[in-house]
Amino acid sequence: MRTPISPVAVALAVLLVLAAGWAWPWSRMPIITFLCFGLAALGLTVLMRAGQVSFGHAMYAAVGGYATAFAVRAFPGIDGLAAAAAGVLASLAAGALVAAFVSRYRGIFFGMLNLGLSMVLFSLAGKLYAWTGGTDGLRFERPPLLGVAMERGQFELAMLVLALSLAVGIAWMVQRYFDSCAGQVMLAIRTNETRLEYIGLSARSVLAQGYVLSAGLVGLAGALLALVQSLVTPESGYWIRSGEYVFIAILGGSGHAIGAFLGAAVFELIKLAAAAWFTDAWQILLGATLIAVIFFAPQGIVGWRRRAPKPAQPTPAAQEAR
Amino acid sequence: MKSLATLKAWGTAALFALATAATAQPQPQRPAEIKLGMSTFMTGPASVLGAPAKAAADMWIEEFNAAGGLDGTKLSPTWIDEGQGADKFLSEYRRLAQEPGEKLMLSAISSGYCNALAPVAEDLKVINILWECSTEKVLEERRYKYVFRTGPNGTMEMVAAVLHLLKLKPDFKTLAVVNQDYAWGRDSWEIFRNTLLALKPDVKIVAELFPKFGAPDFSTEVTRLQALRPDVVLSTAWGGDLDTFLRQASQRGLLKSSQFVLPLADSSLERLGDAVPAGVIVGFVGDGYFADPESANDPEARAFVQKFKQRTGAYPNFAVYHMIQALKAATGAYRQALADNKGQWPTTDQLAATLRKLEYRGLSRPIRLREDGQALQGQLYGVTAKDASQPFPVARQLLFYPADILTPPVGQKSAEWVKTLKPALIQDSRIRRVGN
Amino acid sequence: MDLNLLLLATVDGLSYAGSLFLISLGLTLICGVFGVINVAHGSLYAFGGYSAASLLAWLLPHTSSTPVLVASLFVAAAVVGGCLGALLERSLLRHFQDRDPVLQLLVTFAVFMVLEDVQRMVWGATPVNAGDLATRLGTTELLGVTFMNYQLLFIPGVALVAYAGLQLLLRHSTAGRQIVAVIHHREVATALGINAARIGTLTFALAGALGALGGALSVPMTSFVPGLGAEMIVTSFAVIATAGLGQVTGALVAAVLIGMARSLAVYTLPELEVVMPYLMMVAVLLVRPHGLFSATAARRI
Amino acid sequence: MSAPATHELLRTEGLTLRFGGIAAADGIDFTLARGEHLAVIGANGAGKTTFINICTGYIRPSSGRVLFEGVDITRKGPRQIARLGVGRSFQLPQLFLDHTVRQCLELASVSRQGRLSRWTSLSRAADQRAVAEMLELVELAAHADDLTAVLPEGRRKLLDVGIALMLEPKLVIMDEPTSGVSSEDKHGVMQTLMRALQQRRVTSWFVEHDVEIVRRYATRVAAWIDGRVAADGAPAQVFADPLVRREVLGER
Repeated sequence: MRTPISPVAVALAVLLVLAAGWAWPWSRMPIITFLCFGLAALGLTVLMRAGQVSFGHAMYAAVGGYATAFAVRAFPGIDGLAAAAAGVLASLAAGALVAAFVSRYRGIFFGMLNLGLSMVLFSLAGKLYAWTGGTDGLRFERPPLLGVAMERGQFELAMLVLALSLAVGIAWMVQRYFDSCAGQVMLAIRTNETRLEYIGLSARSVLAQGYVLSAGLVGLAGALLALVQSLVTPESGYWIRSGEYVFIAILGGSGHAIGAFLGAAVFELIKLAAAAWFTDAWQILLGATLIAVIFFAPQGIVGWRRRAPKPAQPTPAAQEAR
Repeated sequence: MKSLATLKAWGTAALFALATAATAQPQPQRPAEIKLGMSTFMTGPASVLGAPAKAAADMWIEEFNAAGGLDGTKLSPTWIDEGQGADKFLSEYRRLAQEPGEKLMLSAISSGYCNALAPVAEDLKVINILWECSTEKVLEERRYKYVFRTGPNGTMEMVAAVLHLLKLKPDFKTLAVVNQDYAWGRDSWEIFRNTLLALKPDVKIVAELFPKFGAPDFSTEVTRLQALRPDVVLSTAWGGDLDTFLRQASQRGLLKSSQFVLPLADSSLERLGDAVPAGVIVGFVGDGYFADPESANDPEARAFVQKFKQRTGAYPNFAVYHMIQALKAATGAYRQALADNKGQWPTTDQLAATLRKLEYRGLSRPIRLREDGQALQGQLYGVTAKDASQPFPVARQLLFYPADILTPPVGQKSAEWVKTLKPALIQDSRIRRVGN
Repeated sequence: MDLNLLLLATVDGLSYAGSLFLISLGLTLICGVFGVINVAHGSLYAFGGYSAASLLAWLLPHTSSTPVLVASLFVAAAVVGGCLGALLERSLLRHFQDRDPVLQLLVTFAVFMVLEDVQRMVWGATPVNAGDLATRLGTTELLGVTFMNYQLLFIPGVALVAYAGLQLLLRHSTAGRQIVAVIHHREVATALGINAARIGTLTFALAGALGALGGALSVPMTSFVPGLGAEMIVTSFAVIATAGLGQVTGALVAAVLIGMARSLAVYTLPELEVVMPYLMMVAVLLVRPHGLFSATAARRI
Repeated sequence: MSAPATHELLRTEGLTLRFGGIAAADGIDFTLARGEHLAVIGANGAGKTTFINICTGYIRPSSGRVLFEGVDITRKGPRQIARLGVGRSFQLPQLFLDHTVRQCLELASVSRQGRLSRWTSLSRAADQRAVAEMLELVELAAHADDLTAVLPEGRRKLLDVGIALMLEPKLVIMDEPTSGVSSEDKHGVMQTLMRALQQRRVTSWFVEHDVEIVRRYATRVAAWIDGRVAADGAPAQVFADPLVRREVLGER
C-alpha cells in the first residue's frame, strides 16, 4: 500500500515537463492545463478516499477563477500570485461554508447536493451579465508575476514553473495528509462510519476538513487556469467539468497523491490526440477509456488497496443508494 | 512498480511531444503551404451557422488549391470546434497559433471568444481574422496590430436595422427585445437601443428578455410577449435559438400581432419554411444574399451558390458569405503583399500592413478594410414575402445601406457615436433600393 | 404581479412540468430499482426526439392524418428508447451491477459522452424539430393569450396518463409487482426467486422508452441540437432529487413545483429562471436530506 | 448533579421504545454494578440489541432515561457515550475493512489521545506500546498486519472487542460475542475476551444464547422477554425460573 514513489522518477518527470515547455511554446498550455486538472482531481481524490464523490466540485474551480478575476480587475497592478491566493482563499471559504452541511450527506445524496449547488453557481455566473460577464466569462489584463510584467511567452513559461512546483509540493503534502491520522480516518469513513462513532471519532468533522481541503485544491486549479488564460468562464463550473475531474480521479486511482496527476496526464493526452486526429469523436474516445478503466482497473493507475474479498458488511454508500 | 507507471506515463508524454516536434522545420523563403487555423461551431446549437461555413471553406480551399493556390503555395486548414467550451477552445487555439511555419488564423464565431482570443493573437504576433463574430467592442476597446475583421460589425448591422424599421414602420409606440444572453445579445441590444432612442425618442421599451444561449424552449417568453402586446419585437438571436423562438412565436400567432425585426434571420428562413409569415423585417449581416437581384448576373456568385446548394442541400447563409470574404481577403492580401514585395515572401508585419488598407470582394459588393482592422461592408435589409419559387419566404423591398453611414469614424466608440445620430439619417440619399 | 399573469404563469409552468415529468419518470424508475442515476438517460431523451423527428419527416409525404403522426411519436419513442435502454442494461450496466453505485453512475456518464458523439454523427448539428405537428393540434385563447393545445393540453395529458399507466403497471401486473418488490427489498426479492436480471432489462427498456418519449413529445416544440441532452438530464436530476430518488409520485409533484417556480421567475425575477430547479433541489435537500417523499431506515447493527 | 457514591455503574429508568404498536423496550428499570459480568439472554426479537442500541446512544428512547455513573446519557450520541467510557462490540463485528488489524487499534489509540493530526502518520502518532499490548491481550499479534477483511470470524470478534478496549472503557457491552463462531472456537474466543476484560478490570455485559457459556462466564443473568426484564439474578436462580425455562430456553 505504501510503495514509495521513486524520487528519481518524479525528478525525471519534472525535468521532462520543463524541457518540453521550454522547447515547444505550444506545449505550455496543455501542460499547465494537465497540472491544474491534476490538482483539481487530487481534490476529488481526497473525498474519494472517504468513499464520497462530488458531482459539483468544479464549482470551486469557478469560485477560485472568478475570485482571481475580480481581484485583478478590482486592484489593477496586483501581483498574479496575490490574485491566485485570493482565489484559493475564496474557494476555501466557500468550501468551509458548504462543508458545514454537506458533511452530513453520503453517497448519491452527497454527490447530488454538490451537483445542485454547482448548478446554482453555474447558472448565476452565466446569468448575472453585469458582474460575471455572462456566458462569455470574465476577461482581465495579464497581471505581473512576482512584480515582473512579462510577455506572454515568458508568462506562460513562468506559470508552468509555478504550476509544476505547486503540483509537486502539494502532492507531497497531500500524501502526508493521506498517511496522517485524519487521512486514515477518512479511509475508515469509507468502510465503517458506525464504528468510527463508537470509538469516539466524528466522521462528520473529519470529512468536513477533507472537504475544505478538496475545495481548496480545486479552487487553486481554477485560479491558476484563470490566471494563465486571463479569462474565467461559467463552463469552468459546469457539471460536465465536475464529471471530468471525477473521471481523472478514478482514472488515476486514490491510492497515492501521484495518481491524480497520472490520470490527468492520460486524460490530457487523450484530449490532445483526439483534437489532433479525430475531432468529431473525442468524447467517444474519453467515454470508452472511462468504461474500460472502470471495468478492468476500478482501482485506477495506482490501485489503492491490496486485493481483498468483497466486504462482508454492506458499505454505508451501498446502503444509501437503496 | 509505481515509479514504473510514472515513467511510462511520462514516456508517452515525451514521445507525443517529439512526434509533434518532428514536423517543425525552419520557415522557408516561400513556404510549401500556409497553415490556416480556423475555428467554427461544429457542435452545440451554434453549429447551425458553423457547419455550413466549414463546408463552404473546405469547398473554396479545395478549388483554390486545385487552381494552383498562391502560385504554388497551398492552403491547409486545421479546424477548432468552438462548441467544446471557452478554455478547451483557447488552448487549442494557442496550440495552432504557436505551431511553427507560415500560418494565419481565421477565428471565431462567438463574440465571447473573439474578445478572448484577440489579445492572444496580438501577443503571439500571428494574424487573426475575426471572420464571423460581430461585437464591435473587440476592435474599439483596443487597437490591434494583427487582428482584423473582414465582415461587418454589430454597429453597422444594428444601425441599419433601426433605419429599416423606421423606414417601414415610422410610428410605433412600444418595443420588446428577446436576445441571447451573451456578449452579442447584450452588445447588439445596447447599440440598437441607443440608436433607436436617438432617432425616435418616444419609443417605450416594454420588456428586455435574455433567454440563455441555446435555450430549448421559449414558450414562457412568448406568453409574456403576448401578455404585453408590443408593437415591435426585436431579436438578434441566431441559429438553433432563433429557429425555436420563431417557431413557437409563429405557432401562437405572435409574428402576426407584432412586427418582428430579425437582423440575423437569414440563416433561419430556409429551415423554418412557412413558419415565418410575410412582412417580417430580416437582415443579412452584410449584403450577401443568394437571391440578391444585383448578384444574380455575377457568374462567380451564381456558380458558388449552385455548387454549394448541391454540395450541402442548402443555400449559403451569412456565415458562408463571411467565410468566403475572409478567405478572399487573406489570399488577396498575400497576393497584394507579394506584388508590393516584388515576389519576395512577405513578413507577418508586411502582410498586416497590406491588410490594413486592403480592398477585396467576397461574393457580394466590394469591401474595404480600414486602419483599425474593421471592414466596411454595406448592409442589406428586406421584408419577408411568399414566393412560388421557394418553399420558404424570400426577402423583398430590399434596401442597401452603405457602411460609411452606419459606422463611427476610426477611434470613436459606437456606443457614444450612435447617440449623436439625427433623424435625418433615415432619409439619407445614399440608402438605395435593390432590385425592382 | 396581477392575477392574470399568475394564471398565465401557472399554465406555462404546468406544460413545462409535463415534459419535465416525462423525462424524470424513467430516471427515477431506474434509480428506484438499481439505486443508479443513469446519466445516459439524457441521450435517450435526445435520441427519442431526433428519431421521432426523422420518422415524422419520412411519414409526412405519405400521410397527413394527425393521429398517425402523433402515434408515430410514441412508436419512435417506444422502439428507439426501449431498444437503447435494454441494450444499455444488457451490454454494459449488467456487468457493473455489484460495483459501487457511484462507479455505475460514472459508467452511464461515459455512455452519455459516447452517445453525444454518436448522435451528432447520425443527426448532425443542425437543429431538428417537427414544429408543424404542434400547429396541427390548433390553439386555445386564454386571457387574450394564444396557447398551443399541444403544449397546453396534450403534453400534460400524456404526462398524467403516463403516471397513471405506470402506477397501474406497477400495482397490477406481475412484472410491475416484481419491480416494486425489487425497489423495496432487493435482497428479499431476489431471495424470493424474482429474476432480477429480467426485471433489470425490463426496467431499463421501460425507462428508456419513457425518456425517449419525453424527447419525442418535445421535438414539436423545441429545436433539438447537440448538448440539449446534457441540460435536460441535469434538470431532471433536480426533479428526482427533490422528489426523493425512486419516488414516482414524488417526481410528479417535484416536476410541478419546479415548473411553477421557473415560470413564476420569468415574470418576477427573470434572472433567476434558470437557477430555479437547482435552488429548489438544494433547498429541499437541506430540509429533507433524502428528498420530499422518502424515508430512510437507520443502518442495522 | 454528581454521581451517587454507590457501586452502581449504569442505570436505566422506565426506558421505553415503541414503533407503532409494538414495544421494543417496555419501561425497563435496570441497574448494572461495577465489576459485574452480566449475561443477557432472551429469544430473538426480545429487544436485547435494541436495549444496547439505546444505552449506547444509537437509538433515542420514546421515554425514560439512561444514567452512566450518574450522568444522564439518554440524549447523547455513540461518540460522547464512548468517550464517557462505554465500549461496545457488535453481533456483526464492525471493523475498518481497508485497514489492517494493527491500524484498527492505532485508530482507536489516536482517538483515545483525543486529537487527530493531519500531518503525523497514524503509525507514529499512535501509542505503539498500548497497541502491542492489546494485540497480545486479544491474541491477534500473529494477524497484526492482515487486512481485517480477510480475518476469520472468531478473530474479527476478538478485534471488535479489542478496538473497544483501546479506549480504556469502564464498561464493555458485547452483542453476541460468540455468534457466528464455530462451536469449537466459541469457548476459546470467550475465554480470551473474559481474560482481557478481567485483566483490564472492565465491567461487561454480553448478549449470549449459549447457556453453557453463560453459566461459565456470567456473574449475573438477565432474561429478556418482549422488551421487558423477565428475570434477573444469579445464573442458577434465573435458569431455575419456570418462565425463563419456558419462554427463553424453550423447554416443555
